[in-house]
Amino acid sequence: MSNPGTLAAAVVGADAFRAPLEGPRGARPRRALSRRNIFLYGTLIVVALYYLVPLYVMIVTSLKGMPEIRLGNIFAPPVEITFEPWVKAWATACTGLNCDGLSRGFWNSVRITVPSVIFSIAVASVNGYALANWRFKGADTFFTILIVGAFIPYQVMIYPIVILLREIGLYGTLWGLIIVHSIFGMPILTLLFRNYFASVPEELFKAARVDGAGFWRIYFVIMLPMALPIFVVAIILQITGIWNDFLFGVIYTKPDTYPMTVQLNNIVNSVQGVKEYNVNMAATILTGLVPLIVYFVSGKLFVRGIAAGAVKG
Amino acid sequence: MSISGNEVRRPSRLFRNLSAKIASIPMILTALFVFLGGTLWTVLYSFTNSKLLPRLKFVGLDQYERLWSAPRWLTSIENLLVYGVLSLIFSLVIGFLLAALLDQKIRFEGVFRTIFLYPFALSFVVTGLTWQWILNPDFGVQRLVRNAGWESFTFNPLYDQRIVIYGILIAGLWQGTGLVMCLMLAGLRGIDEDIWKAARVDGIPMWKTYMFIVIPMMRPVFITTLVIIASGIVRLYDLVVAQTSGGPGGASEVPAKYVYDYMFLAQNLGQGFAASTMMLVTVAIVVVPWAYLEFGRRR
Amino acid sequence: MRYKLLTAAFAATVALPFVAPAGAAELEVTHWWTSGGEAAAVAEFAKAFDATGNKWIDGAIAGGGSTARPVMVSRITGGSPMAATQFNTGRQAEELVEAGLMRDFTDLAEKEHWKDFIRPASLLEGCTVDGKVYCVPVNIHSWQWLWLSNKAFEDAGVPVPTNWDEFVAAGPALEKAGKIPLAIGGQSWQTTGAFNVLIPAIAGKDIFLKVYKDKDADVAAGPEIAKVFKAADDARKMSAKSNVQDWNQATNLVITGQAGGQIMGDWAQGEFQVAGQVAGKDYTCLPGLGVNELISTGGDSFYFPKLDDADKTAAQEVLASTMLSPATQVAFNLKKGSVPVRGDVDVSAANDCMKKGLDILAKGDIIPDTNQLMTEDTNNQLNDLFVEFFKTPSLTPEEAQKRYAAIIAAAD
Amino acid sequence: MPSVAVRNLSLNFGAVPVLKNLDLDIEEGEFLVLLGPSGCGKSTLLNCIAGLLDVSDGQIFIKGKNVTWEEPKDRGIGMVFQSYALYPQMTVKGNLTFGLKNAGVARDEIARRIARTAEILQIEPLLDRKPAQLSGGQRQRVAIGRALVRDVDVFLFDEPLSNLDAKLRSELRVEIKRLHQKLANTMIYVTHDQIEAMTLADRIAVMKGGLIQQLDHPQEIYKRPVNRYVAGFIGSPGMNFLDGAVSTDTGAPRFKAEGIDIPLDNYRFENARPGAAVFGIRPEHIGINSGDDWPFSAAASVEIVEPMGSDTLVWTRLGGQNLTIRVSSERAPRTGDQVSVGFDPMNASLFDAASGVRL
Repeated sequence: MSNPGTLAAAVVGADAFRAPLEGPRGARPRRALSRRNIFLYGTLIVVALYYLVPLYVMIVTSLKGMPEIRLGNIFAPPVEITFEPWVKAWATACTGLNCDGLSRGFWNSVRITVPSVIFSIAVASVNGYALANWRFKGADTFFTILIVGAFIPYQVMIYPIVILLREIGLYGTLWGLIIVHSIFGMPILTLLFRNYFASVPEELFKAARVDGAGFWRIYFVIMLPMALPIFVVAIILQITGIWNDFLFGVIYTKPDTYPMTVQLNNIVNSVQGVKEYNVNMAATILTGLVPLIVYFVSGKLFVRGIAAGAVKG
Repeated sequence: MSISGNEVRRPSRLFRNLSAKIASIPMILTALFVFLGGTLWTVLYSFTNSKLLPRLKFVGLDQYERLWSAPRWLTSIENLLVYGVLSLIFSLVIGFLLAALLDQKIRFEGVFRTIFLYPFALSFVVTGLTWQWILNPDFGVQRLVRNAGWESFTFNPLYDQRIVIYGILIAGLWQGTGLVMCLMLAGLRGIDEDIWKAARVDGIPMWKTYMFIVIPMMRPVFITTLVIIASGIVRLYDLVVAQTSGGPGGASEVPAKYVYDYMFLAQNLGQGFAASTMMLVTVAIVVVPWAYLEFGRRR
Repeated sequence: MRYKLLTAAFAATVALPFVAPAGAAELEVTHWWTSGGEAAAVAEFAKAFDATGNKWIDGAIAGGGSTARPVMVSRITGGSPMAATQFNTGRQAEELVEAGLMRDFTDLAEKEHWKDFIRPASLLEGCTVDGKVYCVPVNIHSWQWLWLSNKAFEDAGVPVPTNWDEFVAAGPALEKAGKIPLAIGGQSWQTTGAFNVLIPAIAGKDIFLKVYKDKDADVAAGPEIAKVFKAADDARKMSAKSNVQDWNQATNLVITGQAGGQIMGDWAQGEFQVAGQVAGKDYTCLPGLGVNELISTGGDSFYFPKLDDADKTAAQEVLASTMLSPATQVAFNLKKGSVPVRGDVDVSAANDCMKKGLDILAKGDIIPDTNQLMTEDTNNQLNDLFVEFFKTPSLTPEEAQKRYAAIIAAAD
Repeated sequence: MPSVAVRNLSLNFGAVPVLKNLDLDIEEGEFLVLLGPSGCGKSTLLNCIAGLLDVSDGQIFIKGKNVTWEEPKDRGIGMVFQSYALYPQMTVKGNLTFGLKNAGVARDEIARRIARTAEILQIEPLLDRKPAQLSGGQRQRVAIGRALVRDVDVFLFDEPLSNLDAKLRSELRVEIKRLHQKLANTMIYVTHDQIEAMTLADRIAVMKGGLIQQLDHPQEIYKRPVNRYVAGFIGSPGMNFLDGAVSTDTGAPRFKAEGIDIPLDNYRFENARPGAAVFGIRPEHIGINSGDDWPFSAAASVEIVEPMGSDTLVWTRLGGQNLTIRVSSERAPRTGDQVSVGFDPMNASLFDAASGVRL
C-alpha cells in the first residue's frame, strides 16, 4: 500500500511551506486538577455528601445504644456498635400487644407488592399500547381525565373508593388493594407506556397488521419484547411506590396483613417514654431496604429506560 | 369479469377496534368511575353538611364560606404556594444542574447518579423521620455546630414557625431531585450531538448554549417533569405528617392535610370535600387546558 | 367500693363460664393504645378475654386517635369491620350507630344490669342512642390534672406548688434553673386539652358548661373566658421551650425532671408508673390544677360493629361482659391510670393520685368531657385555634378569644 | 501556503486508533472531498480540523496559523452538519445571527451579512420562520447560511446531503458547487457518496481505516486508482474485477485466467511483477459487438439486461467470471445473446492479488 504521507507530499509538492509552520503539537495538555475539574468534581462531591448524610445518620444511629444517642451528636460514629436495635426493630418491637417487630410486615408487603406490581403494569401497558397504536374515538378524552386524575390528592379519593370497593364486594381483600394500587398507578404508567409505544416506528406496527396479526398478537409478539426498557422503569416505580405506600395499606388491610410501612409507623409512633431513635432508624432502614436494593441494582436500567422514551412528550 | 357479490356492509363503528376498546376498559372505568365519578361525587357532597357519613343534606355554600374564613386553610394555601413555587424552581434548577454536571463525561457517573437517586426509593415517611432527626435542635445540625464552638448558632427550622416550611422543603428536595435529575439527564442525552458542535463552532459559551438552545429544546422533558413534580406538590401530605405533624402551631399545615383531617379526624366530610374541591378547581384551572393541548388534540 | 377485690374476682369467675359460647372465636379489636402504660393495660383485656376460650387479635394502630379513627371508620363503612373498636366516650361514633352499623347491646346491658353499677350515669348515656345501648364504657378519664416533677422544683430551689398560681409564680425560678416550666407536646389536642382544663379552674364549672354545653357565644366572648385566655397566655410563655411532639414525651420531660409540670389527663399516671415513680414522693398531682377540684368524666368505650359470623357475634357479647367484669375493670384501670367505670369494685391498690380522683368522683364534683358535649368537628376547630395560639406569640389573647367565640357560636 | 494543513495527525479513542499519522494539505480555494464508508475516520478528521475533537498527536494549521489547540470559533471555519443542527426554537434569522451576536459583531455588519447570505442562498422569504416550518432542503440551506455568515475562509461540510431525498440531493449538490465557484473558499466536504465526491471535488481523499488511501483529482482517481479498494469504491456501476495471474512466460506480459488471455502490451505498469493478480476494467470501457479492433476480444453470453434510459447495463459471463458492460441503449443486446466483447487494457487497472496495490 502506498504511503499516504508521501502521496500527499507528491501531489502537493510543497515542502517549502512546511518550515514556517510552527507551534504546539499533539494533544492539548490537560492537568487532572484543572480549574474545570476541581469545580466539577468538587460540586458533585459536596452535593453527594448532602445526599448521603441522611443515610449515614440513619445507619450510625441505628448502631448506637440509647445512652450514646442522648449524649453524643447524631453525626458521630458509634463508640460501641450494637446490633440490638436491628434485632428489636425486626423481631421484638411492640405495637399494642403485638411484639414481633417488622418481621410480620415483610412478607405481607411482598404478598401485596408482587401481584399489585404485575397487575398494575399489565393493565397500564395494554392501555398505553391501545392509546398509542389503536386510537379510537374518545380514547384521548379518557386519557386526559386520567392525567388530570394524577393531581388529585389520594385522600380525596379514599371515600369514593371505599364505597366503590364495598359495592363490588372487594373491600378488605387483597384484590381490593391490588385494584387500588392499579388505579393510582395508572395515570403515570399509562403516560409512560403510551409515550414509549408511540416512539416505536409505525412501520413495524403496520407490517405486523399486514401480516395478519391482531391487537393481542401484536402486543405480545412485537411490542412486549421491544418494551423492556420501559417495563424496567415501570416495575421500579411501582415496586417503590407500592412498597412505600402507607395510606392504602393501613385503610385497606387488617392487622394480620399489615404491610411493613404500617408496622413501621406503628413502631415509630408507639412511643414508650422516650423515642428509641436507634430502633426507629433500624426499622426505617429495614423498611426502605427493598426499594433501596432495587435502585442500587437497577438504577442504570432505570436511567436508560427513562431515556428510552419516558421523557418524550 | 363482474365485480359483485355479497354487498359488504360497513361494520358498525362501535365494533371497530373492538380489541382495543376491550383492552381499554380498565382505563375507561378508572377514568369514568374513579377519577371523574369520584370527583363529581366529592363536589356534590361538598354542598352538604355531611359529618361522619356522607348524607345529601344540602347547605349551599356554607362549607366554602367556612373554609375561606378558616385561618388554618389560609395558612395551608399559603404554605402550599411557598412550598410549591420553591420546590418547583429548586427541583428543576438543582435537577438540571446535577444532570448537566453528570453530562460532562465525568468519571464515576454511575456512582454519583445512584447517590442522587437513592432517596427517591425511600418513602416520604422515612424521609420525614430522618430529616426530623437531623434538624432536631438537640441532636442534629444545630448541636453539631454548637459543639464545634459556635455557641449562638441557631438552625431550628422544625420548631420555628417562620421557617418551618423551609425545613420541609429541604427534606422534600432531598427526596425528589434525584428523579428530576434522571429525567433531565435523559433529556440531555436526547439532544443531537451536532447541536453542541454547531454551538461550539458558532463560539457560543456553554452556559448560553444551555440557556438559549438546549433548555428550550428540552421542552417535552420539562413538561413531563413538571407534571410529576406538580402532582407530587399538590398531594404533599405524608412528609409534613412525618416531619412536623403540621406544627409548630399549625405553621406547616398543607391543604391535603386539611382535607384529611376534616374528613376523618373532625368527622366533617362536607368541610373536607369543600377543601378538596377547591384543590381540584385550582389544579383543573392549571392542568386541564394544558392536558387538552398536550394530549387531547394531537392526532 | 365496699367489695373486696377477691369478691369481685370470684364474681367474675362465676359469671364467665355462664356466658361463654360453645364455639371459640377470634375477635379483632382495634384501638390506639400503644404507649407503655396503655399497652400494659390493654394486655389485661386480652388476657381476660383469652381466658374465656376466645382469642383477642390485637389491632393496635399507633399514632393516636387521629391516625386510627379514619382507619376504623373506613373499615366499618367499607363493609370489612373489626369485631370491636375503641372510640372516645362521646359523640365520635354517633353516626355509625345511626347508620345501623353497630350492634345493639340493650339486652345484654339489661341482663347484666349495667345501669346499676356504671357510674357516673353519664357514661352509659354516652353509649345510648334512642334508648338503646351501643357501647361499653371501659374507663373514666379526667383531664383536669397538673403533674409536677418534685425533682425539678428541688433543683430550682422552690417548694412544689400546690396550685396553678403558685406554679405560674415558680416559672421564672424553674427557667433560671434551666428547666422548661410547662411541658406541652406539639399535638394539637394537647393544647386544646390544657385550655379546657384552665376554664373550670379559672372561671368555674358554670362557665365551662355555659360555653361547651349551651354553646353560649356571649359567655365565650365575655370577661370570664378572657381571664382564662390570660392564664393560657401565661401557660404558653411557660411552655415556649417545650420541643416535643407526643404527650408522653412531654410527660417524660416531667418524669426526668427536665420540665416543671404538665397539664395532662390521668392517663399520664400510667407513664409515671411504668417509670417506677411514686406519687407524692417523685411527683405531685394537682386535680383541677389545685384551684377548683373537679374532674371530667370522659374515657374510652368499645363499640361492636355488626358481623355476619354467628360465633363472632356470640363472642362479642363475651368480650363486652369481660371488659365490664369487676376483675378486668380493676386490672385494666390500675395499669391505665384511669378510674373503673364500676362503682362497686375495690381499688385499694390505687395510688395517691387515683384516690384523689376517686374522692372527687364520689363527691360528685364532675363535669362532662368535651367529647360528650361537642362534635369532633368543633373540637378540631378548637385544636386548630389552640395549637396556633400556644405556638404563635404574636397571636394576642384578645384576637384568639374572638376566634374562639366564633367557633362556639357555630358549634352544634 | 496551504489553506489547511494537517501534520502527523493521530487520534485515539482510548486504545483504539481512529486516525493514524495523517498528513494533508489543502490549497486556498480548493474543494476537497473526504470520501469513504462509515467508520473510515473521515468525519473524525473533519471534526479534528474543526477543533471539535482533541487530537492525540500532530498539528493542524489553518491559513498558516497553528490552530491545534484553538477553540473551534477561533479557527476561522464554518461548519454544516448532516442533521442541520439548527436551533429549533429560533427563527432562521435567529439561527444565522446567534453566533455573530455572541462574537460581538456590530449590528449593521450583522444585517449586511444576513442580507448577503440570504441573497446568495435565496432564503429571504424564510428568515422569520422556525426550522420546524421548513422543508429538508430549506433547512440545509439555512445550515449552510449559518456557516456563510461567519465570513470565514474554510467551510466544513459533514455529510450535509445524506438526510435528503435523491432529487433534492442532486439539486443542492449543484448549488453547493455554484456556491463554491462564487465564493472561492476552501471547502472540505465529507461524504460516503462517490457521485457527490466526483461531481464536487477538486481533489478527493479516499479514506479507509484511518488512513488516506489516495488523494488526487477525481479523474485521476477514477482512471488510476492506487489500489483495489479505491478502484472498487469509486464508480457506479463498480469496476469489473477478473481474478487471474500476470505471466511473462512468453516474453510480453499477459493476464491469464480460465478462458481469458489478455495481452498487457498497452498497460502502463508501475511495478510489474508476475504472479496472482486482479484485472480491473470499468464497464464503460468495454465494447459489445463494436467491430472495433480491440487488443482483446472474446465471446460472452448475456445474462441480464438492465436498461437505464440513456445507457443499458449488460451482465455477461466471461470465462466463468462476471463482466458488466455499459453500452448505449441502441446497441443493447438481448438476454441469452452470444456477444463479442472487447476492450483496450490501456484503460484497465491491475492489482496485486494479495496486497491489492496497483501493478
